[in-house]
Order: sequence, then structure tokens, then C-alpha cells
Amino acid sequence: MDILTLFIIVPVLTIIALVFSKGLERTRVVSMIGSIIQLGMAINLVFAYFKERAVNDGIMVFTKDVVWFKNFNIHYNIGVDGISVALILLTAIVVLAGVFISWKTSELPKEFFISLIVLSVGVYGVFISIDLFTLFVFFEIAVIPMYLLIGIWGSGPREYSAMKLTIMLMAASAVLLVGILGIYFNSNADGGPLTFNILDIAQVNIPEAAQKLFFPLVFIGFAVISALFPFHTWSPDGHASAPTAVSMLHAGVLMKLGGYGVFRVAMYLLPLGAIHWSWFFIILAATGVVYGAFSAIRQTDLKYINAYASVSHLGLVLFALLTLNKIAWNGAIIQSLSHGLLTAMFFALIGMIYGRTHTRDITKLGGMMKILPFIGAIYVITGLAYLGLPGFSGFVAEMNIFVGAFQQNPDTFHRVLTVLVVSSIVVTSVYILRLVGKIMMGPLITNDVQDLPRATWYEKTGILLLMIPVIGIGVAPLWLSDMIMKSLEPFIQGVL
Amino acid sequence: MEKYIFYILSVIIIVFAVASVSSRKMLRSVIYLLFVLCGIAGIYFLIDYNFLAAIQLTVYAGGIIVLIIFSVLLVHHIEMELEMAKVSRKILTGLLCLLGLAVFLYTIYNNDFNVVENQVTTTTYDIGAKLLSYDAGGFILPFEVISLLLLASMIGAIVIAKGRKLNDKNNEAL
Amino acid sequence: MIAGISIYEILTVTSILFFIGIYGFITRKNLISVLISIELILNASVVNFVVINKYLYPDMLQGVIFAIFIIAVAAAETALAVSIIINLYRQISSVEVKDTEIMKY
Amino acid sequence: MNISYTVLIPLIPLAVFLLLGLNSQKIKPAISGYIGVLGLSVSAALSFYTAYQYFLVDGKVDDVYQTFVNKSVWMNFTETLHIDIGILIDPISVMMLVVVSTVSLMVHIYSRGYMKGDEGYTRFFAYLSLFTFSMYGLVLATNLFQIYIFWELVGVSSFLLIGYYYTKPSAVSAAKKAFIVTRFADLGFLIGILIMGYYAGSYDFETLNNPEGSVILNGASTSFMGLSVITWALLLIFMGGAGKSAMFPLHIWLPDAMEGPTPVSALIHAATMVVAGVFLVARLFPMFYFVENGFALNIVAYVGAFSALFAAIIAITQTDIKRVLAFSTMSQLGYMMLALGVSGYDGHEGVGYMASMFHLFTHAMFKALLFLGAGSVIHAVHSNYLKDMGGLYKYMPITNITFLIAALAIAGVPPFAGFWSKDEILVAAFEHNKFIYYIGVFVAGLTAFYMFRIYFGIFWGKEKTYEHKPHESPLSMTIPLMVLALLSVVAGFIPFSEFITPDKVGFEAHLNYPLAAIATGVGLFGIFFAWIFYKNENSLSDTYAKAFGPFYKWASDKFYFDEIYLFITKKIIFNLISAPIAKFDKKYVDGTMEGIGNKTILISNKIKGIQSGKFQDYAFSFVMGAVIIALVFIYLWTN
Amino acid sequence: MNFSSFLLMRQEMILLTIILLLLVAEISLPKAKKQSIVHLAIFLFGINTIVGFFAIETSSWFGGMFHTNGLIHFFKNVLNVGVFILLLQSADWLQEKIVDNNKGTEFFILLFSSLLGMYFMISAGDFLMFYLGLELSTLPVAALAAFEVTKRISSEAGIKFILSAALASGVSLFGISMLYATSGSIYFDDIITMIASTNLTLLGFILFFAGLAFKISLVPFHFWTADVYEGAPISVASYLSVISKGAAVFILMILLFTVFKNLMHVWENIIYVVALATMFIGNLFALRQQNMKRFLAFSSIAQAGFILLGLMTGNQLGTATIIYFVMIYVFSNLAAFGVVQAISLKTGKENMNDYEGLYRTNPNLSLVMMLALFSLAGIPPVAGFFGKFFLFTAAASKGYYLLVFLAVVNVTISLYYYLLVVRAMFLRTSDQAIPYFKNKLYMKLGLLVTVIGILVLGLYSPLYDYIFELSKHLN
Repeated sequence: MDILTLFIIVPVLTIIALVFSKGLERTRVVSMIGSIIQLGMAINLVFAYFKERAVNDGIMVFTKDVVWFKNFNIHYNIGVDGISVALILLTAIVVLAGVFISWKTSELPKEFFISLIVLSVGVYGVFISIDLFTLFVFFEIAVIPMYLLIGIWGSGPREYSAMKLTIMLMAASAVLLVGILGIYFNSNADGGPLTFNILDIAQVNIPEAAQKLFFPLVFIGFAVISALFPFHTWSPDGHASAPTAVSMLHAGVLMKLGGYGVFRVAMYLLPLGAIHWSWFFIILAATGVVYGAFSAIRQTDLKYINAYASVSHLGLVLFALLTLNKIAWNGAIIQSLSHGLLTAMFFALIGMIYGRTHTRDITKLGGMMKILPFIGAIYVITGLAYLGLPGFSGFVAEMNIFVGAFQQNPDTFHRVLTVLVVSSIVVTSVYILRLVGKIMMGPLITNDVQDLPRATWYEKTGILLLMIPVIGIGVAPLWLSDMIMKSLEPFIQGVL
Repeated sequence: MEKYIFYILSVIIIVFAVASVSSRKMLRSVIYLLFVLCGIAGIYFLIDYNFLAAIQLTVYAGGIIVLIIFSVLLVHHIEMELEMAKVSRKILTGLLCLLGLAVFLYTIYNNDFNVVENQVTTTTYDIGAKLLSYDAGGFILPFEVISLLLLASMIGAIVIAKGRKLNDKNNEAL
Repeated sequence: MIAGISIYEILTVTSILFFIGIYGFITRKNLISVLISIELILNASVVNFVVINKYLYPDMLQGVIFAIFIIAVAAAETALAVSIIINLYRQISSVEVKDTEIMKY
Repeated sequence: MNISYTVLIPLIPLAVFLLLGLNSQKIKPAISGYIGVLGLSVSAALSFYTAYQYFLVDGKVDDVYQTFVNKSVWMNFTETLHIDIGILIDPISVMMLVVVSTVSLMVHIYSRGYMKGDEGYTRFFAYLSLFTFSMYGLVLATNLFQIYIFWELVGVSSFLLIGYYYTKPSAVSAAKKAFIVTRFADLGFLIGILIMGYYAGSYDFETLNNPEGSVILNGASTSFMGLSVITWALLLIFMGGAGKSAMFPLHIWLPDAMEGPTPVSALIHAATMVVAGVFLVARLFPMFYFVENGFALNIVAYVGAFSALFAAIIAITQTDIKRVLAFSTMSQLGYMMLALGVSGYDGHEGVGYMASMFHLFTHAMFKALLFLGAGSVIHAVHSNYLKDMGGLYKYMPITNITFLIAALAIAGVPPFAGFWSKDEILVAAFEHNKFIYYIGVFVAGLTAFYMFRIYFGIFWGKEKTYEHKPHESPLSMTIPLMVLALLSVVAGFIPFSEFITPDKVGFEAHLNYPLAAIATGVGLFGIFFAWIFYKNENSLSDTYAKAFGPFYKWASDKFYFDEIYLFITKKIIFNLISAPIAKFDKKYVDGTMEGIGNKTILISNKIKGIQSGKFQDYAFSFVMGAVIIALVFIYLWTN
Repeated sequence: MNFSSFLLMRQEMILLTIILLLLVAEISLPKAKKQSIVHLAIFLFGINTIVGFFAIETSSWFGGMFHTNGLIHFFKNVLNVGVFILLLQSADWLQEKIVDNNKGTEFFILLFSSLLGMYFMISAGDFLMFYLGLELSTLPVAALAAFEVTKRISSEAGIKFILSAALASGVSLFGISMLYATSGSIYFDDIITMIASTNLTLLGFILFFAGLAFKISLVPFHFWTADVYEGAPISVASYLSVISKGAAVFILMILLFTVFKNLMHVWENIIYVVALATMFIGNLFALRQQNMKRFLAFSSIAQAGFILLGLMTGNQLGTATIIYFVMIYVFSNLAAFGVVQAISLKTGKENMNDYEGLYRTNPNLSLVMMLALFSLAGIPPVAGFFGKFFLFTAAASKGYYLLVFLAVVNVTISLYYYLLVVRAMFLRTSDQAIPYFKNKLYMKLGLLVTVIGILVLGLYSPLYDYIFELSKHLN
């Protein structure tokens, strides 16, 4: 069996096993085993990738091409490069962590884990697809379980949030669909057959007019899921209502699909469009960075803070992509990984705090460090990592982005935007420290919570799973960045 | 001569048609319809389709009108006056119909018909032969199908009209 | 062929008849009256077929035969409609159009 | 010279940090104290050995101190632009190694006594180790980016240590303030680095600082708003340095930082971290000096001078002894900046640079001593405020003596260390810029005055009633005091100009007697006034305070800078930016999205009427639809 | 005319035979055994369905009045499968409510007559056969709609349907007469060669189109749909929305792509506007429906709008995508109606809020419903997604990007209301949730087949390739 298709097969098998597993305990164990296998495969993939890369210098490796709908020239065409490998690893980690964190789910647990794994199938699928059609299929598969996950297991205005999220994301993918069709029908510009194959289309000179027309569609279609300002409002509500593991997966993995898609489809296939439109979208992205950060300052709900923080951080990813520069792109990918891990960690911690105190309102929390030392310490560390402290992944990502943004386009417009974006690091530290200072430090707000249950083994495992790569990337980024940089080579050609 | 007959028939058709859709008495309305149908039969006679005229008179005047009269009698007192639509509705509908008529007539009058001068007389035999022929230009298949159609409508009509067996289980009329 | 009468005039009459039928269909307040209006509409079409056959394509009998079939179908349709109307009357003792409006929006 | 072993200097504290940090719940406090001290002793020993090797044995080739670099790539941007992590040994980094090691070791030892019984004892030592590691990394940095990395790390250790008493709201807010203000300054630093990276094409100090290198020679080629981009970069980098070194107007975090435990104040907020800004300017000195004829350097000088004066004035009015020391620190840092600002490059011209480093060195010793002494006092009376102190000389003799030595040193009384370094600064200022010189002299007087004000206030004056009878601190605390006191006495005799100069060629420094006499006189004058005002409790000080009227009030309220910042953060950022944005988000951005949905449903409800249930209406639509389609597509829209 | 020609008409022949056999059975079956008429009908129709899968050759009989080829044969198979599923799903209802009233046989006869009418309509080679097929498929359905004679809404639905249908066929006939006037023949083959883009032809075409649009429920000819679906028995509503609509789409496609090919420059604009109107109106009305039948009625209107997108191409691609979509639509909509039917039969509840908490009590039914709705909404990996995607691809292939864009906007709106049902079933819990019940075998089978269809049709690409191959018959 081919190494990438396994990423679809194994989760599907897990789902089937889940369907037939009875009882809460068994459900948990089955999903845990399934996710551990996925993680194992992901780690194996990293090593296999390096080995393969040494002998194979194609854009994608481990490719496999099966004709699906031959009349449309739709193929089941898969393959990975360094970027996908990194993101697949991220997904596997976050999924496993998510399974651990939601260990205690008791309402309809089977359905919960099934939905979770369906979601991960979609995400894996997007990352391994080379064919636009399959990519789109998996993209939608990844979105729709969110409705159930938030709607059934969520809290607060869950029905509203779930609906809002689904509708906005689906509206975006509707726009995307038009864009994809546009690309498809221009893929014969050089006389070849119509094709959905990304690598083939990239070789085609799509007419400039078409590129200009379809780039915004594809870009917005993907970027909405990355919470592009002003299409981000599904994100705070969605996150606030979602159960912990879902927030983790959503912010940690699903929102990465946006940046990935922008990069893989919009930028790669429509480079002229990208150059033409970048000034406009870069304003939106930069606005999002600052705007999200400032919004986060004002929020009082922990999850809202994080959601707006994600708007800000993913804005940074989009910003980096739009600077059309290799260093910044490298930063964007690393930022995707870093944000994925960190935000998942944050949501996990918030879930733990909420599970113990039953509130996410920061005005009702204080001095948690005293009673929850492990969670508190990790929270502080996560916060510091989030605001881009050296030694953690966020720093590496941000520095790449900033340096990259400074390298390209030395005109005043881009300079001003870059400085604006860079200054968001201060605002970030404001809200992070406000958060840490308020809920972890300071006096205990209520005295009747002297004794809360400490972190359990599954919570610790989940957290450590996420923490290790954060520090790993932060301390030794070179291998990762080399892997990504090399894979970026063919992609950057088009926009230079 | 034929010309004037045609005009007279046309006037009959149109006047009684209007009367039929505006009469406040149900039964009269049906009778006016009968006049319209007879007028149309007259036109068939005029253009020498006697068989068709006969069918018009028997099926329509003899069948359908009777059917309608039956139903009228079943559901109405003869004297009962019909409720009329609101004036605004009438005007609106009238305007719509005039607009439609204008479009139709404008289109028709702008079309060049390739009129073939002929005095061919169609006999009943011709029609019968066509109806039973299965060669090109024959109509045996529709003829069979319409029998099925009539059968189906008959069954449908009967099954609905035959009345209900009072059955508790089904007594959930609104 | 009617001497002195062109096809336009006949088509005018049928068009008028057609729209009178439509007018009746929309404005009448009684189901049976509506049925009557339908007969007008159908008759307009029937005359059209016959006249077109006669005036334009006299050597084939397609129009005439079509007309015969329409008349037959009209009869079937009317019968079915009447049966439904009667059934309705049995339930609500009314054949008014306004009593068939409980399902809406 | 083989410098590979120097890697161990930062790595040992790191190892200690990890060991203590990961096991903070498990390791017994006593043991963790020993681990911390032991680890640092090794590092310190290595540092001293390095200093000895470098300065006295084989650091010099042809009278020029060599730069030794040992680095590896950490992060690649392009072929030429990359971030390295490594070690750079040159005179100032070695000197800083000594400073950091000495003070840190003393503070470690001191803390074992001071922090005894605190529940976060292990955590405290972990943080200290983290800080020390970061500081080593900072001073040994080979390039701008590495310095930025460790810059941030010292910032975070500072944050953690200020917020050490995390249940105390004031400590938490002080920690936040320190972090955010310095982070704001670091923003400038970062942008400066980015500009530098783009226009200079390198982050490496060796490349950047080379006076014959392309960076300095072509530095003025690209200009932006009238200044060379490199100057802009330097100014922005200086902004980062000013933030860390508490230069006006980014100083506001420093007084609040005194919420941290006193050893922390001694180590971080007096001796080591706060001088990072000075070190940074010194590190880039050739660029500051050469690019656009030292425009940026002038700015440094004036900012330093103003900060020195400003802080000294505020220091006079403060009643919290740690705050007085904090403002004093700020003032002395201003002094150092000022010295750098008036320095030349070649030979004797570089006296300012040398003096600045010299002062950095001596200041570290006596200011650490002052803080530790103050800590000892606070330990004894459980209060930070002058009003709770008085007449402690009889209870705490060692503290008294060592504090006096430190006070004399900072006041510039010969032969204590401060005299020598301060004198060189004034010489440099005198030679380059008279105006700055006058400020310097005035500040010297103020310094002596406020320092003795608190000295007399603490140890003399009227004895207060104490809850517990004050007693001398334990040996673990007094030994560091004595060691540092000794250093404060002898440090001035080190022939600094032999070792540390901008061009790395030593020169002979000699006392300028008239200037030295003036400086000493002013210092003694200040001490004299303090003696009059504060030796015994009297109302003179109040009278004079009244005489200054509102000015005194302003100064004691720190010229309302805290309020201004509070205004900016609370009112502007929080209420005028964040709140409207949050509201805008809810109301308009979200509102639009919601609105689209709601409008759709509204339309849906509005048009429900056309499905009226009347089949005749349906027929109407049917016919109308057909007619309109016919009309439109046959006659109106034909193609 | 020989035996082999009867073989080529075997679908019609078998169905006719079934009708006659059922008549015989009605007469001969003792009263106590009346229930078995349902089994008999399903069995016989099953045979018909299976026989349908044997390939058929292209041929034309009765002087061009009756065409058949692989494609038309495939249409009939789709309809057969649909009706077969429908029968499975309605079996319980028939046994409980209809056969008891002695109306079982009549139901089947009417239903099969209507289906036979569709066969003829699809196979028609002239307007007369088309007209008769149309009427044969419509009139019995009117009777079926009014079948529950004790229910007022059933009668109301019946009368609305038959009167509206009569009007529609009247208008349509007038149009056909105009077409006859301009082309001189009612045979399609003749018209193809004769047709010219004169105004009278266009008017005739538009009137004729209105009649067919009525059957497909295109805006503004759609108004009867919701009322009739609501009033009619669920099986009949299901039949109307799936089989009847499917057949009408097929014949419309055949006529547009062959007979009216020359008028394409006109009808593509008409279709454009009508498609948009249909999607928007259907969706906007569906948003606020509470009654599931009405809800599905408007949903099916919107779906019809999507189907029109495929017509815009006028080529093999369009044909293939439309057939493919209709086939998927048949399965999806039948699944949805099947669930509604099952619940309505057991509890009499048809409103959306009655479905609250359904998943907790009847997980399997809820899952079927969810799959069906996702398929209708076009969510991968269920079949509906592929159907819609290909339709959009077809429209985009002609450069109608704006239309595709507006269509996908509509997909989003439709997703909203489909999710409302999912919300009721999955997200909500209710004290008065419909209690657990077991379905009988037929219903289970009926739902199972639809589910398999929904899951497999999209992913199994050879099917599409096969349809694409068949589509060349039309172009």
C-alpha cells in the first residue's frame, strides 16, 4: 500500500473500528490507537521523505496517479513535498493530542471521535492532493464535521456558532469552486488537455486576464478559513462554542488549510494574478494582523482572545505569503506549524481550566498558578511562546516572515505595512501578558476553589505532545527550514 | 358568403366565451360554453372537416358538457349566484390577457404563412386509415396510448369518486 | 379553406378565445367555472391545429388527428377533475376556489 | 587562542535551569540552592580564566586585541544572510563576562540566605540560572540577531523574576509593564535589525563594525527622510538599547521592577541586564561613530545626559529606598550612555568609550552592593520605606560599613572605584562637549546628595520603633556584601584603558587633576548637604522641599510619566483603539455577515405572500411568466 | 412490424402486462389476501426493473413516433429504479392505509400508467406522442394526489394539481400548434430540419417550454409544487419530485438538444434567467418551511434550478452531467422522502421540530436523512457533491462563471436549510422526541438501496464514463 494513501485508509479503518466498538472505554482506546498509528506514519513519512529526497528531485515525491473521472481528466493524484510533510506531521500530532484531551468526552463519544477523525481525513487529503478536484473534495470533507462537532458537543450558543461557521466556510468554498473551475478551463491555454493536475497547470501560461479574474476568488475561498479580515467573524464564535479538542483541531489544523491552499493553488497556479492583486490582499492581511491583536486585548472570554489571536497570527501567514518572497514563505509555513501547535496547546489548556472552574471569563479567574501549577506553568510558557519568544517555534516563524517581508519590495507601501505588522508583536505581548497576569498570576479570585484536580495523565500527554515540537522547532529550526526552503524553490519561480 | 358565416361564428364564439367566463349563474355559464363549442363545430364544417365537427359536437357537447352539468347539479342549486372576483383582480388579469394577446397577435401577424390553396376534402376514411396505420404517418401508437390514458383516468375518477368506506383508521379528515 | 378569410383572422379568433379562457381561469371563483375556462383554452388550441392543417399543410392530416386526440384527452381530464371536485364537495360542501387555500406559504 | 571551552560558560547555567525548572516540585530547596551556586561558580571560574587568558596571556597580537569567533548557522535566510549562534570573544565581551559572573555569583550566594523559607525557592534559582544563561548569551553574541534572541530571553527572565511574587498584584503589573515597555523598545530594535539586514546584508558584528568595510563606507548611500538608512537602523537599535537601559522616556518600567525580590534587583536591574543597552551601543560603536559622522552617537549622548539628570532629580524625592536606587541606576546608565556619546575612536580619543565601560564595570560592583545592602536592611525591617528606618548602624554594622563604601564609590569620592570611572567620563565630556560636561558635573553632585540622603536616613537619624529587633543578616548574605565592598574599593585601580578601547589598542590614561578636583568637590558638597539635611531628623528638608513648590511635587511623582503611560495604555490603546475595534468587529464586520444571513431570511419572509395558496394566483404567475419571457426574449433581448 | 419490434418496446410491454396482471389479480384475489397485492406489485415491478438492464439497440418505430436508444433506455432504467425504491418505501403505507380501503390495485395501476406515460414521453418521436405521454403521466398522478379521499388536503392537492396541469398543457398545446404552423410537422425529425428562428417559432417554443417547466417546477411555473407535495400522500409527493421531475428533465433535455438545437441562442438565455430564478426562489422559500414535505418541495425546486445549469451547454458534457445529477438526485431525494415517510407512517408527524432529538432515538433513520440532505446540499464525499460539481463544470465550460457563482451562492443557502434539519435531528434533544421504532423489511430495503446509491454513485467513476458514452446519442 502506498505510503500516502495510508493516511486516508488508516483513519477510515479507525472509523470503521469505532463504529463497531462498544462502550466508552473501548471507543477511547480505539481512537487513541488509530491516532497513534497516524502519528507513527507521519514520523515515518518524515524520515522516508528525507531518504526519498536524496534520490528523487521531483517537485513532489511518493506520487501516485490513478485516473478517476477520465472525461474531466480528474485523477486521484497524490504526492508530498517538504511542506506537506511538515503539515501532515502537525496534523497527526494535533489529532493525537486532541484525542487525549477529549478523553473524558461522555456524550455520544463514538460519534465524537468519528467526526474528529473524519475531519482529519479531510485535512490529510488536502495535504497529499496534487489534483485540484481531490483537493477540493477533501477540503470540504474537512469542513463539514465541524458542524456536528460544534453543534452537538459545543457549549454556549453552539447551534448559532456551528451554523455560522459552516455557512461562512461553505460560502467561501463556493467562491473557491468558481475559481477552481476557472483555473481548470484555462489549463489548456498552451494547447494541452484540460487538467486538474496542479503540477501540470503550473507549467501552463494561463492568460493574464483569467489569472486576474480568478486569483481573488481562489484567494478568498481559501483565506476565509484562515480567518482573513474581514471574513473572520465565524472564527471567534466558532471557537468559543466548540469543545476543546475541536477548537484545537480547528485552529491548529483546519485553519492551516487556508494558507496552504493560498500557497499551493492561488500563488502557484496564478502567479500573475498574485502579483496583480497582492497589494490589495496584503492590506487586508496586515489589517487582520493588527486588528486581530487589538481585538484580542479587549476580550474577556479566553477562547475569544485566542480566536482573535489566531486572526492575527494567521493574518501574518497570509501577509507572508503575499509578500511573494521565499524567506517569508518559509516563515509562513513555519508559522502555520507553530501556530497550529501553540494554539492547540492554548485551547487544550483553556479546556482544562474550563473543565475545572466552569468559566472562561477572565474576570472570574485569577491566581490559578497556585492551585494548578502544571497547567499554570504550561500556560505561561505557551503564552510566552505565542508572543514569539526565542527558543520557541513562534520566534523562528516570525523572524523569517519579517526578514522576508523586508527583503522583497523595498517601496514605502510595503515597508509601512511591514512595520505595521512587526509592531503587532507588541500588541500580542500586551494581550498575552494581560491574560497570563490576570488568570495565572495575581490573587486567587475566589477562595472556594482552593482545591482543584491536578492535571491528569492524558492531559499531560496531550500537552507534552504539542510542547516537544514547539521547543524542537524553536531551538533547532534548521532542518525544518531547509526542508521547507527546498520545497519552496519550484513554487517561488512563478512569482519572481 | 362563407366569409360572413365565419364572421358570425367568430362573434358567437367570442361573445359566448366572454359570457361564459363572466356569467353569475353557473348553469348559464355552461350553456354559453355549449354555444361556443357549437360555434367551433361550425368553423370545422366551414373548412370541410365534417368528421371533426361531429366529434366536437358529440364528445364535447354531448359528453363533456353533460358531465359538467351533472357536476353542477350535484354541487349547486340552480339559482345560486356565483361569487365574483374583485374588480382589481379582474382588471389586472384583463391587462395581462391583453398584453399576452398583443404579443401573440403581433407575432402572428408578423409571420408569413405559406398558405396552400386547396380544396381537399378529408373523408372519415382517411382519418380512420391514418389512425390505424403503423407505417410512417400512421397513428396507431397514439391511438393505443390514448386508450390507456382513458383507462387510467377512468380508474382514477372512479377510485376517487366512488366514495369512502367509513373506516376508523382513516378518519383523519381535516 | 374559407373563401375570403385568411389564416390570420382565424388565428386571431383562437388567440382571443385562448385569452378569454385564461381570464376565466384566473378570475372565476368556482372550481367548475375554472374547468369551463380550461375547455375554452383547449378548444382554442384544437381550432389552431385544425386550421393550420387546413390552410398550410392540407395533404397531411397531422393537425386534425392531433385535434381528435386533444379532444379525447380533454374529456378524460374533465372527468378526472370533476371526480376530484365532487370528492372535495363531499368533504367540505363547497366547490369554491377560496376553500382550497389551506396550504400556503 | 582556543575559545571552545567558553561555550560551557552559558551552557552550565542553562543546564542548571533545565534541571531545576523541570523538577521544581521535586528538588529540595536547600539542594537547589547549592546546585545553583555550584553551577554558577564553575561558570564564573571559567569566565575569570577566560579574562585572564584573554587580557593578560594571548589575546593580543601586535598590541591589538584580537576578536575570536566560534559560531555555527542556526537559521538560513539567503546565502549571505543567516542567523548564527556562537561566541565572540573581544575585550568588552570578556569584561562583561567578568561583570555578569561576579555579580551573579554574589547574588546567588546572597539569595540562599535572603530567600530562605520562600516556597518558590527552587523556582527562584531556576529563573536566576535562566537569566544568567541569557545574559551570557547576550554578551557573547556574534551578531545582531543572536543578541536580539538573548535580549528577549533576558527580558523574559526579568519578567519572570519581577513577577516572582505572582500573587501580589503590584508585582504582576510591574512585570507586565517591564516586559511590555521593553518589548516596545525591542520593536525598534527588531526593525533596526531588519533594516540593517536588508541594507547592510549581514548581521555579523565583524562585518558591520569593520571601519574599512562596505557597510560603514557606504552607510550613507541610501537615505530616507534626510538620514541614511543605516543611521535610522542605528537609531532604532538604540531605541532597543534605551528600553533595556531605562533611558528617558522608556525608563518607566525600571522603578516598578523593584517589586521583584531584592537580589533580583541587584543582579538584573542594577548590574547586568540594564547595562545591556550600553553594551549594545558599545558593541556597535564603530558604526555609531562612523556612519554619517556620528549623528546617531550624538543622539545617544543627549539622551544619556538628559536621562542622567532627570533620574537624579527624581531620585532625590523618592522615599522608597529601592526606588531611589533604581533612579540612581537610571542616572548612572545615562552617564554611561553619555560617555559613549562623547567618545572618539582612535587612541586617546576613545577615552569616553573606555570610561563608559569602566563605569559600567565599577557601577556593577557598587550598585549591586547598594542593592544587596538595601536588601539586607529590608530583610531586617520588613519595609522598603525610609520612614520606617533610622539608626540601624548599631544593629547592622557590616551592612552599614559596606553600604557606606558603596555610597562613597557612587558619589565619586577617591579612592573608591566610582571616582576613577566617573572622572574619566567627565574628562571625555569636557573634551568633546562642554554642555554635557556641565550636566555631568551637576548630576555628580546630585548623586552624592541623594545617595547620602538615604544612607543617613537608613543608618542614622532617629531610631524608629521596630516590631522585631533588627539584627545583622546571616553570613550567606554578608559575605557577598563584603566581597563586593572590597571590589568597590579596588576596582578603580584596574588600568582599564590598557584593555578596553574602541580601536582595541590600549593607551595610557592619566588623571586630569583640575577636573578630578572639581568632580570630587561637587561630590563632597552633595554629601555635605545631605549630612546637614538628614544626619539628624530635622525639618530642613521639608522647608526646602516646600521652597521648590510644585517642582518638588512633580519630581516626587516622577514627572507624571507613569500617568502619561497609563493614559496611553488604558485610555488610548485599551479604550480608544481596542474597545472601538472590538465594537466595530461585533457591530459592523460581524454585523455585515450576520446581516447578509438575516436579510436572506427577511426576504424569504417578505416574499412568502406570492405562494398564496390560491392556484389562480399561480396561474396568473404562470401566464405572466410565459408572456414576459416571450416578450423579453423574442423582442427585447435578442442576440 | 414484427416480434423484434415488440422486444424493443419491451419496457412498455412489460409494464402494460403488469398493469393487466394486477387487474386480474384484483379480480381474482380473495378479500382476505388483498395485502399480497403489494408483494405482487413489487415483485412484478422488480422483474421489470431487472429486465430493463438488458441493453437495447437504437431504433425507431411507428414511422418515427417511438424512438429508443441506449440513452433513452438508460433514462427509463433510472426511472424504474426510482419507482422500485419508491415502492419499497411505500409498501408499508400501502398495506396499512390503502389496501385496507380496497384501493391498492388502483394505486399501482395509476402509478404504473403514469410511469408508462413517461416512457412514451421520453421515447416520443413526435409532439403527439409527447403530449399523450405527458398527459398519461400527469392525469393518474392527479388521481394519486387526491388518493386519500378522506383527507381534505389530499383533495385540495389533487384539484390544484389537475387544474394547474390542465392549464399548463393547454398553454403548451397552443405553443405546439404554433410550432406546427411554422414547421409543418409534428415529427421531431422533420422539425429539426425545418425549424427556423422566426418569432412565431420562438413564441411556440416558449409556450411549449412553459408547459414542461410546469412539470419540472421551474420558476415562475412552480407554484403548485409545494401545495401539492404537502397535500398529496408522501409516496405521491416523492414520485412527483423524483420520477415525474426526472422524466420531464430528460425529455426537456432531449428536445432542447435535438429539436430546438437551432434556437439555442435564445433558449440558453431563457434557461439562464429561469435557472437563477428557480434557484433563488426555491431556496428562499425553503428557508422558512416547517413541514418536511413542503420543505422538500422547495428544495426540489431549487435542485431543478441547478439541473438547468447543465442544459446551458447543449453538448455531450451537459447531457452526461444532467443524467448523472438526476440519477443522484433520485437516490438522494428518495432517501429523504423515505425517512419522512417512515416517520410519518409511524407517528403521523411531518414537521421539522418533531424531528428534534431524532438521532438519540432513531440513529439510523437520522443518519440516512443526514446523508440524503448532505447529498442534496452537495457535500463530499456523498454523491450529490459530484453531481453538482460536474453540473457547475458543465456550465463553466461555456464560460458562464457568473451563473456558476450565483449557483454556488445558492448552494450555500441551501446548505443552511438542510442543516436546519440536521440541527433538529442531531443537535437538539427533546422530551417529545419520536420514540424508537423498527421499520419493516421493505422500508429498510428501500432506505438501504438509497444509502448505497448515495455513497457509491459519486465515487464510482466508471458509471459516469458510461453515461458520458451514452450521451453521444443525443449529440
